Amino acid sequence: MSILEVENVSIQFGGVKALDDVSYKLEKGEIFSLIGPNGAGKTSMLNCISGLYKPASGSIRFKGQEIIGMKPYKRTSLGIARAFQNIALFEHMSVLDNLKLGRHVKMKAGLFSSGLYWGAAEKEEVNHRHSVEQVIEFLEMQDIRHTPVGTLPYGLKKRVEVGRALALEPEVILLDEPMAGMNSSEKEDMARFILDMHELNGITVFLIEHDMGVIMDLSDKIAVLDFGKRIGFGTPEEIQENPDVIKAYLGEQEVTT
Amino acid sequence: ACGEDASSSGGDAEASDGDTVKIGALFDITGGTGDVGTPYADGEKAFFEYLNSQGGIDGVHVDLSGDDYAYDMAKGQRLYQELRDKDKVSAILGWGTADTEALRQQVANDKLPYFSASYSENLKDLDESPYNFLTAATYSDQGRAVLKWISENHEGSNPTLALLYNDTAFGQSPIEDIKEYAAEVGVEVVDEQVIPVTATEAQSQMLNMEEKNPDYAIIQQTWGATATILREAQTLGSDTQFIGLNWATGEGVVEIAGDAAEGMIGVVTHAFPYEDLEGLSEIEEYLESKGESLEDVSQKFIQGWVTAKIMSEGISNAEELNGEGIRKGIEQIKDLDLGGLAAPVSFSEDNHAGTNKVRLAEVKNGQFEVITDYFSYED
Amino acid sequence: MLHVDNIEVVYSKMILVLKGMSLQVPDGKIVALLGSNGAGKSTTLKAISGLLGGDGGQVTKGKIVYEEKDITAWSPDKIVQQGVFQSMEGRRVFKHLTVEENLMAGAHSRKDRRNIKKDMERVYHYFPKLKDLNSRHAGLLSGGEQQMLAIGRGIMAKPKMLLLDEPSLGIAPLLVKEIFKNIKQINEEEGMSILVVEQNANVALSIADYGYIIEDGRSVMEAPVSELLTNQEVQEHYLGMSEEGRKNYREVKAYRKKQRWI
Amino acid sequence: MKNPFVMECGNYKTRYDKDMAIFSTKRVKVRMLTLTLLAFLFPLLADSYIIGLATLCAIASIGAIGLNILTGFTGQISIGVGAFLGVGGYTSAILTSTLGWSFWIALPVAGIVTASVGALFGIPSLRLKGLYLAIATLAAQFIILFVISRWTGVTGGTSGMVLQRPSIGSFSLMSASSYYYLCLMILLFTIVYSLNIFRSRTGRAFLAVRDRDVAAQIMGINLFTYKVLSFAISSFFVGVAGALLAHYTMIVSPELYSITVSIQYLAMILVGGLGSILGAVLGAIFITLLPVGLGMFVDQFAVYMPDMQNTLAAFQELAFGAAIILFLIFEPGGLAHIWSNIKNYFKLWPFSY
Amino acid sequence: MTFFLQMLVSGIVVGSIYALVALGFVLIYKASDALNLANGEFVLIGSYICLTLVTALQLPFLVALLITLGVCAVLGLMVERVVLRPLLNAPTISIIMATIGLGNLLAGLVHMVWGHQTRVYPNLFPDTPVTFGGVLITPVYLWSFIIVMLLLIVFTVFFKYSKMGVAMRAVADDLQAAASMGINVKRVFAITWAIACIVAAVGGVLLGNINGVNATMSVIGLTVLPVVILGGLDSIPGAIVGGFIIGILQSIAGGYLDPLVGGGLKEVFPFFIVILILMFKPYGLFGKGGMERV
Ligand SMILES: Nc1ncnc2c1ncn2[C@@H]1O[C@H](COP(=O)(O)OP(=O)(O)OP(=O)(O)O)[C@@H](O)[C@H]1O
Ligand SMILES: Nc1ncnc2c1ncn2[C@@H]1O[C@H](COP(=O)(O)OP(=O)(O)OP(=O)(O)O)[C@@H](O)[C@H]1O
Ligand SMILES: CC(C)C[C@H](N)C(=O)O
Ligand SMILES: [Mg+2]
Ligand SMILES: [Mg+2]
Repeated sequence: MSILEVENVSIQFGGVKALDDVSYKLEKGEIFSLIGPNGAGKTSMLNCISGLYKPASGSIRFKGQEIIGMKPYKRTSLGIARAFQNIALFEHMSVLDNLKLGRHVKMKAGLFSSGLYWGAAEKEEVNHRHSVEQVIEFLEMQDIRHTPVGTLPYGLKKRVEVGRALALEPEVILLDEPMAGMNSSEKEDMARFILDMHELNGITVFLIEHDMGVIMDLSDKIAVLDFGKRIGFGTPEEIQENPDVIKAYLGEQEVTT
Repeated sequence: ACGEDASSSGGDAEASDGDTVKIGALFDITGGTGDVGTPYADGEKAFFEYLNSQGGIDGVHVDLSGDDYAYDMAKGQRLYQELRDKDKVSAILGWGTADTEALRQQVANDKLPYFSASYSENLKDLDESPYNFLTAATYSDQGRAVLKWISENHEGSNPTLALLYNDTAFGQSPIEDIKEYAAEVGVEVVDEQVIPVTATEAQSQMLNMEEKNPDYAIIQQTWGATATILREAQTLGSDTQFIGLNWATGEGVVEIAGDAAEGMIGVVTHAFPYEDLEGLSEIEEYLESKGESLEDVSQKFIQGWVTAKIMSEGISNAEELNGEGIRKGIEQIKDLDLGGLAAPVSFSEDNHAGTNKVRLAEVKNGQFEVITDYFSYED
Repeated sequence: MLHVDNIEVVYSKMILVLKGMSLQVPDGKIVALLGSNGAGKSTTLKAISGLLGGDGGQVTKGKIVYEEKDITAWSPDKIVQQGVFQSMEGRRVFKHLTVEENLMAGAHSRKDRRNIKKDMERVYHYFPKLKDLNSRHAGLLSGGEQQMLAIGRGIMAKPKMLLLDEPSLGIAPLLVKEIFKNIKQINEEEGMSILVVEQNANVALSIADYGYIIEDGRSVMEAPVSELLTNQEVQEHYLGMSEEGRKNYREVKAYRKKQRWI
Repeated sequence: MKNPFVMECGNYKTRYDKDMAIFSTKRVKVRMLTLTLLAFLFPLLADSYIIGLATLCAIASIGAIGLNILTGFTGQISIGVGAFLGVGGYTSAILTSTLGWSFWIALPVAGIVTASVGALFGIPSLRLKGLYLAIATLAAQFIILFVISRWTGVTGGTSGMVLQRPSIGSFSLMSASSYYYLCLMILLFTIVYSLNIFRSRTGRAFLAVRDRDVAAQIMGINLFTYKVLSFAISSFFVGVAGALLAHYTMIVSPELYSITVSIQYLAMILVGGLGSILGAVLGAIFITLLPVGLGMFVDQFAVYMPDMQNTLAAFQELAFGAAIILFLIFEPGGLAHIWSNIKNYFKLWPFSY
Repeated sequence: MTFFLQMLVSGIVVGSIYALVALGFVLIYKASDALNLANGEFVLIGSYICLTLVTALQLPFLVALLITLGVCAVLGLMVERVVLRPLLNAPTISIIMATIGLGNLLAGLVHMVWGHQTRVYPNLFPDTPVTFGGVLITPVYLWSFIIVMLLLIVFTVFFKYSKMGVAMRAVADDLQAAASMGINVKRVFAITWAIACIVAAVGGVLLGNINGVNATMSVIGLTVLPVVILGGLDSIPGAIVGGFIIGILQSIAGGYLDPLVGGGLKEVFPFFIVILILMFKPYGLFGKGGMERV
């Protein structure tokens, strides 16, 4: 069964059709990419999935369950994690706390046990610290564990952003331009991280990127949006051949400068 | 001293040896009622300064330590503690209704006689406030006196009355009593309006009152709000006779309200400096020593002066110069003649309300002119 | 001509970030500044524009000279008046202002107010999308649209020297090329000098005359673009090429340990 | 995924444990213990006036911590603390004086009632942000006081109600120091509770809501629950402080809970340091004692310039304002920051420069 | 019917004073995203200065008014320079707190300089009320209505079309980015505070003419908060419309509801309204917020 099914989703903002009857499916364990020109509606799509926007029509199903109308925080506990395009970290907190927040739904302590701390809450903190440290190691952020995120350079913030989503140990991770602002060797690292999380943990990856090299190399499936409409869907090879896509997005030249 | 019992600290006042007695004071200088609070405080301070310059009370020097509490109860509480625990005073001159009523339990515990500028009827209650004294007619008695005057002087049938007050302990204090007494003397209370102390407009309230068109309206406010009321009434062309209780009365109202104040009647508990009274001479003497004259002070100054004077009388009667001694001293005061500055006061063990007599004055040509002699509703 | 001379920058009075950074932008040239995350590129640009104050940073050593004037401790507005304008990293559009008002804000320091309308049309010509959105609040635009707007403000300012901090960030590939083509055109037609920080080294170097590589707060390499393009390290780190040409991201097996050239 | 700690298997519990302790080093622990001990011992040496002030400081600290939880940590500015203190005070007054309950039950109930009222007024926080919410809490301030002064049958209206000091068995906490100890104990509990909250899940969620609420949602945080929760906990402590204050002054009256009080509490957490528990305590002490200090200072002058007394009274207000401004300008991090600077200085000492 | 009309008109005229004071809040908010809680004290000081000029120095009213506005502009500049500029990069709440401190400071200053007595303006506006179809209005109120309308037009145009207006809003939005546009952030702040002080002074002079000047006048700063919020913190038309709405509703509440609950509702009623309206329009009637997206 497809893990995420998007069917005929539409949304519009004062005349602008950000999404226009868009449908596609994500299979479990694949790397799925959504591409398209600026303002095509990619981020809006993610917003619909994570519940920040409510589509005017259509249906979004996660593992067969309709999630439209479900509150954003509920969707997270289903196992949908997200890294934002415009970095949305908790600037005054350390990297560690940001990652721990990524695991919020996995933890339990409430008002009383948190306040009493010694006992359940402490044990929980320690256990989860362990998982968080794995993410830190995985993304090579050991040096900055205790650094307040606000002072990090752009590229590292992006990494923390991805790390925070990973910390959830999600089933689907939504990555909105995770490589923006990285040079090519940093992109290679990030590509590696994405492949690893996908291969080692079987996470389904939903990727938005403007770097065609990355997209074509990593993706199993690609959907292309233009003016809110789906203008292409298929494997990287199919997409590269699709004349509509070439016209709207890729351009005539070879895609991999 | 660990575990020292707060209630015993009043006893510390015994420390005051023969030549000084410490009096504490809570003033309102910068708070919401600072307009009347400042001259009142000045009057109290002036009296003690004068007294000390005349050799004190039978040689006992009075040390007044007072501070501004800005009409803020919490600050008042703190200041009271400071006066009690740090300055170790033996008696206190207070100010507002809310704070005085709030403190009375503690005051009783600490056995500190307390003269407030609040003439709230509640303070008459000896069970609740055994250490509070009222140096002028209570707000309720003032209201009753006014009602009596109305019922005696009203021409035509069934006088009607409105009550204009604010939503503080001070404002509310006499309202129930006035309504009760009004029923007794056959004055119909047709309207009540709440107008905040700081109001700069009271249009809807006055319009509402006008709908009822009462013959009289009693104002329990300070100067500012009273002036607001008078101005709005003037705009609306109201023909209601406004009668202010003591804090609504005074030179300030005329100054602020201008023409609008003409014809207003006020309850006068204390004399105006421009009256011709024997009691004014010592004030004049004091002021001259400062290079000032009676023209520089207002009725509220005299009110403070008189209050302090009554306190000094109590102290001079006291056998022991501590809180309890002074209380007994005050309770011995009988028909204290204040030279016309206020109605004579008497206290006793079972009466802490010095008087219930007031006069009335009317604004004529920009000045309050006294129109009655001292009288009370019981006369 | 802009001359950054051996500057040191410290944040929060204790974090030393630039450790003797130097660079030059000759009149009418395009200079590219490359470097990995956290190398200090944005810090360098902010130092030039006098914008460090807002981040609690300050230039503690060295100086920045523009057209013979030492502008090191100048306030940002004076620097803009000298004709040095920066399009900051992270878009930084005014969210509560409309697209058009944002562009007007970009033109704030311009003297020739008559030509503003014309330049506005030019921006709309480069970015037709913005024209459709001109009365929308900038905070609601998509990432790429905001980026276009940020660059648009730079055009509206009509500076003598334009500092661009990652202009291609989040812009679709076709448009990136377009943008850089336009930048080059403006540079050639109007002689505007440009200092551009880019992660997309390919496209940056395609229009630049000269390039700097900075690592860990200082410049570790500088050369004309033609040289940089043939340098093997640059190819590998910034252009994404191995000896056999472009690598496939899937094939990159091991993480690259961050390599520092000191 | 590589595990960084394979080699240290079984060992990491203690490591993380230590990394996350409230007081990270032994030195800090010793220092905190000393401070606590001092707080317990000083009434032996001080007179009742000082103890009285200390009691007020302790009570204010509890309230300020409460407010800081909401405003400093969760980022929801509240200008309604005054009224919430009132709710606590009145609840306890009604329970003990009217219904005759024991203080020891009334105190937590006052906290809970205030928490509920706080939560109620916290409901708009779901939709309101920033200053709009701040004004909504200001509305709470006025509405609550209006209700209190109108509900004469229960609250005694504008004339307020009278309360008694609590007692344990037949021992009444009438003395200055016994009541001080009560307040101190509750303060310590409040401190420990809040320190704990903010190093674990709930507190982190509060911080997340403050820093970026959209992202917090995506972390799986139910904004509504946590905002309301923050209002509730915060109000709980404020309510307890209100009840303690009421039993201390032995009176409640609407005029005790004016907007000025709300503003003073805001000043406490700002001067102390937003989002710092220690800061809230330091700020509470500072703001409580500042007028006292200014008063003493002015009294010194008044001796020489008796005619200036009125001016000096006004001067106190001016100086209060000036002190707050100077603080914000020269130490935006608040007292907590000064404190940590002093600490750092001594840490490096004698090698500090 | 005349009762209702009189209530309505009285609401409008009182509302115009609210609007004027609210305008001061909006100006500061637009440029610095903060609430100026010293606004009430600005009103007070303006009123006192003008009063001193007309009474002590016997200057003609118009001259005195102009000087007052000048002095207040300078005061605004000073306040910005001394208090707010050092806080340029501080969080909003610190700025708000600073304005609270400033309020205390100014109130203390006023007490020291002018004492505690209520002072009155000589009769500048005629006392006799004007009648409109049976409805009475005092001339002072009529004036404030006219002035408010003028200021509404002036400021709307200013913010929408002038370079400075756009700059102010840019500064409030993102200080650093605004600086990078070449906007002189300090100057923008200075000018804003000067204007806000001037507007406050106009309000103060009008208020003073209604019922004299006294330190308690500064509570208008608090009274008006619901107005600002109702209209939307950043909206000039909002401040004006909000002023009228609150004025009218308050007056009507005073007229029809107060008699039912025993009075006192008039003062809290605006807060009820505000909570109610905010539930539906979280940024007030005209306010813009939520321009943020992910
Ligand atoms: N406000 C700040 N306080 C402390 N350190 C800072 C601050 N801003 C930046 N830094 C540090 O300065 C260094 C350089 O940052 P800078 O933003 O200049 O990097 P960059 O080269 O632009 O990186 P990127 O490509 O990711 O944008 C980083 O290590 C960063 O952590
Ligand atoms: N909340 C909103 N209000 C108004 N317009 C919106 C809103 N969200 C999105 N839009 C508009 O919808 C369109 C799609 O935006 P979206 O952010 O989804 O684009 P995108 O494909 O992610 O673009 P980019 O690659 O630039 O990030 C844009 O034109 C944008 O301006
Ligand atoms: C002037 C007053 C309002 C103060 C007054 N003494 C009172 O009873 O509160
Ligand atoms: Mg996007
Ligand atoms: Mg950068």
